[in-house]
Amino acid sequence: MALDKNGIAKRIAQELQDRWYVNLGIGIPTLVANHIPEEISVDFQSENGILGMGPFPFEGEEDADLINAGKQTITAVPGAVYFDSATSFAMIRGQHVQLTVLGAMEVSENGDIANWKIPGKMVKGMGGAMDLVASADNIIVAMMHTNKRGESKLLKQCSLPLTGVGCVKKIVTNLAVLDVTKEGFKLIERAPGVSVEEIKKATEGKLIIEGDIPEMNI
Amino acid sequence: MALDKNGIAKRIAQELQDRWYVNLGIGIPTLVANHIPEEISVDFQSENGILGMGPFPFEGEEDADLINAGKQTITAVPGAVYFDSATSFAMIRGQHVQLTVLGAMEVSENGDIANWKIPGKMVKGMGGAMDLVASADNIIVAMMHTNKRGESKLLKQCSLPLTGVGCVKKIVTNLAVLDVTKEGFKLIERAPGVSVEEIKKATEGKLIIEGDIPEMNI
Amino acid sequence: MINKVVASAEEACKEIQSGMTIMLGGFGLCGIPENCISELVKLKVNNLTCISNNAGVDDFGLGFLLQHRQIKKMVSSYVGENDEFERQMLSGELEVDLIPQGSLAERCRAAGAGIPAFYTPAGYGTEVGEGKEVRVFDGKPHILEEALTADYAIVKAWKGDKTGNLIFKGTARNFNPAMAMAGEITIAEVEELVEPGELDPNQIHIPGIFIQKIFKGHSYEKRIEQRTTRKKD
Amino acid sequence: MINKVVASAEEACKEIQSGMTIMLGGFGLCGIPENCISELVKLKVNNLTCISNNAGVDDFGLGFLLQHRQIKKMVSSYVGENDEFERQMLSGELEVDLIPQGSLAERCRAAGAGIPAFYTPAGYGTEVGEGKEVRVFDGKPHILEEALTADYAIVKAWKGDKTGNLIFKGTARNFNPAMAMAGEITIAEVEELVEPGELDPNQIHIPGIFIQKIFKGHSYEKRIEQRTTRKKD
Repeated sequence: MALDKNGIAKRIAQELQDRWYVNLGIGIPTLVANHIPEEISVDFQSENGILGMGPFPFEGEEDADLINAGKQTITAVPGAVYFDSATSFAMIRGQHVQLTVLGAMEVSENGDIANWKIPGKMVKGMGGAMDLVASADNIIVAMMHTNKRGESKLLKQCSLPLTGVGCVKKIVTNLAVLDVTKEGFKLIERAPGVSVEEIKKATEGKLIIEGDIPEMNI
Repeated sequence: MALDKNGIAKRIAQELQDRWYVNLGIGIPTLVANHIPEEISVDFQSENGILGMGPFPFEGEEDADLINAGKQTITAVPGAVYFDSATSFAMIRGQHVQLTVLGAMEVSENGDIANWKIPGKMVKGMGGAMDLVASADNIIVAMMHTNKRGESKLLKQCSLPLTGVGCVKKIVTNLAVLDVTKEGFKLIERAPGVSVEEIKKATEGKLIIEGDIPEMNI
Repeated sequence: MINKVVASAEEACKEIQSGMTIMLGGFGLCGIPENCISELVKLKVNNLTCISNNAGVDDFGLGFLLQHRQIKKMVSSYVGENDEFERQMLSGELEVDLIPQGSLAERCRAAGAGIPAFYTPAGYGTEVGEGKEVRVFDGKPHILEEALTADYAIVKAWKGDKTGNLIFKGTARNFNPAMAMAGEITIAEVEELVEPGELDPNQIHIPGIFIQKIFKGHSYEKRIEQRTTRKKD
Repeated sequence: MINKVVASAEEACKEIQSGMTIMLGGFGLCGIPENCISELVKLKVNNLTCISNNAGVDDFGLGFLLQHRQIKKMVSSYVGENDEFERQMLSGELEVDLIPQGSLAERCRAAGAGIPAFYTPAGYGTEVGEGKEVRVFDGKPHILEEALTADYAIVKAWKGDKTGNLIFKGTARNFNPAMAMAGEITIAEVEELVEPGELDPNQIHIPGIFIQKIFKGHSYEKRIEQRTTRKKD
């Protein structure tokens, strides 16, 4: 059975390593914070200017001066620190953040990502995504394997304007975990009960399948 | 009579304008702070990281963590602020400091300045001087008109390695006040009792003398 | 210390003219200069180029200026929350220059720091990099980005003293410091205005040298854009 | 939050090796990492490239390392106070790269901020500009300066918490923040080490993300280089 958004977040949480600073994008990536293994210590950076982001505040305790990059009210953990945008992106561009998790509309088999613009239609802007994908050593894309029309989001080539080139290292979708390699999308794990065939069908870009593909353990 | 160092500083203080931020170099420039007219408000920046530098501390009240760019113990005035070196030179390079006063070994008639190195001999380094002279709109050089051997320090061309090119706007020496113009050193004022002839003799670079040259009023 | 105090938003903004380029601090609706934005609406200046990370929402923040068609061009990184913005942009009424958020912040800081240009990897290989110089450092392609300047920068701080020293609170800091450095003239509106010496000189986020005018804002709504909470267990 | 605490200077410096490039914070003798400098002397590592605004005095600060001939190359802006330095430099034993102070600070920050290079007017037309690209912006010539990196950055702060958040005091801040950002590994020694949460998150000068190891310094001499005072009237 294909994963729901929480399932995707749960699987991504397994990628986190002890002592990592992590930037979580809006949407599915935000949910990753709910699934951190207790035995590891990671800190969350939000690019609007906080390191040590905590959970949402209790009702009535929201502070308009304390939000995350998704404009949501948040809290800060003990040891948190606030800083300005230039310093925030110094952290990101300078590769002090070990992992970036973000959503995408399209990813190509060479690791290009598109997630900020649909020409003539949606105008959102790239926010911090272009800085994040151009800088981070580890970039995991969290997304559905196909779009609302059932079309693959894992493509030979992105059709939408790019956010970054050759930068995505790993993709976790509702169907699979894939590494982006020089040869294409390498299938690593299947969602529980999802067949290799289903993944093949949902993947337009080059898919590499070597040996038995295990099910995710979530 | 030629001015002493305090006299030079006193004359330079007359150039300061209300609401200016000012950076004073080591040596004669430091003395300028003692002669600020009471009716104007100026703040002193020291490039090691303070804005709002006050006088030296009273004996016994020195703080090792509070020094100026000359490594002297200082105090801070109410409203002072401390900052890091990158921010300090952001202020300087970004032209937020209105006036820089510094010493020199040589100045050329086109405004070049040399004050950091004597090849094969003195090794000091440029400190912040290269940033200061490359950035400030107003640069006043405070120096003796001639060196210890009686040779002019106002030259056609600097013989020592340069600190900056075409940047000096005004020079105040023990003998005279001169503007650096496209045509050369323009004599503006004489030190009390010093003749134009004496200044001519002490100036190697092109000296422009137009009309009567008044005595300084200090 | 030099006194930068003016009486009000009206006094601070009175020389702002149509056609000017204005930077406005804030991220979303957090840390925006509410009082000056209201004043710009009153002033009816138009044809403005506004540099701000976001464009407010339909009826708050820069959305006010958009409603009144006072903005000719927006320079932002993310404008997803504003329907009126999207309408004006898609219809061609509004020019938009979208810039990666980190490059926007660094380009403001660069202007304030006298750095005319710098190299960054952000945007290489995308529309953002089109027409820009590419140079490879340590095997990685970068593009050349230039400093962003503005006639006015308008920022909002938590506390300020009369000489313009500013302290921000929480994530309301965001773009305010970098923009404060970049303005030809910088206006700071603050929630609390104190005498010089009342703020600890170790704890000031933006030194007063970057600020030309400061005033205590009349009132702050501080609207929350996405109120998210959890239940007490 | 991630815990960065190590027990001592010995523990913090144990992997520093001969031939490495090390940044050291401080301006003159103000804000220098005294405990780590002593440890480097003990470790007898040599052939070091040291990036530090100054080179200490003959018997304090980096002067210690010079006395013991542990430094192969100094990268500094001003070295006027140190006779042993001058002797080693003029005799050719010591390589020296003199850099304008503002460019030194900005090149450190750039390394930490992922900016590989930037343009500055400082040094144009001088020895510093020789061999560097010149580009004119707004009618003014600038030179291209590249980021300065280091295997280790060693900084000294006033207060720090266990996750590496740092607060500096007075003008002892100087080069410490920019260098803290630039080190491949950054060691912070502090006068006071507290639990995460004890420092106000609004008032931290350098976020812990830039710090890999932190410890409370054993003792601080904090020698004054130029004791200048005035008499009470």
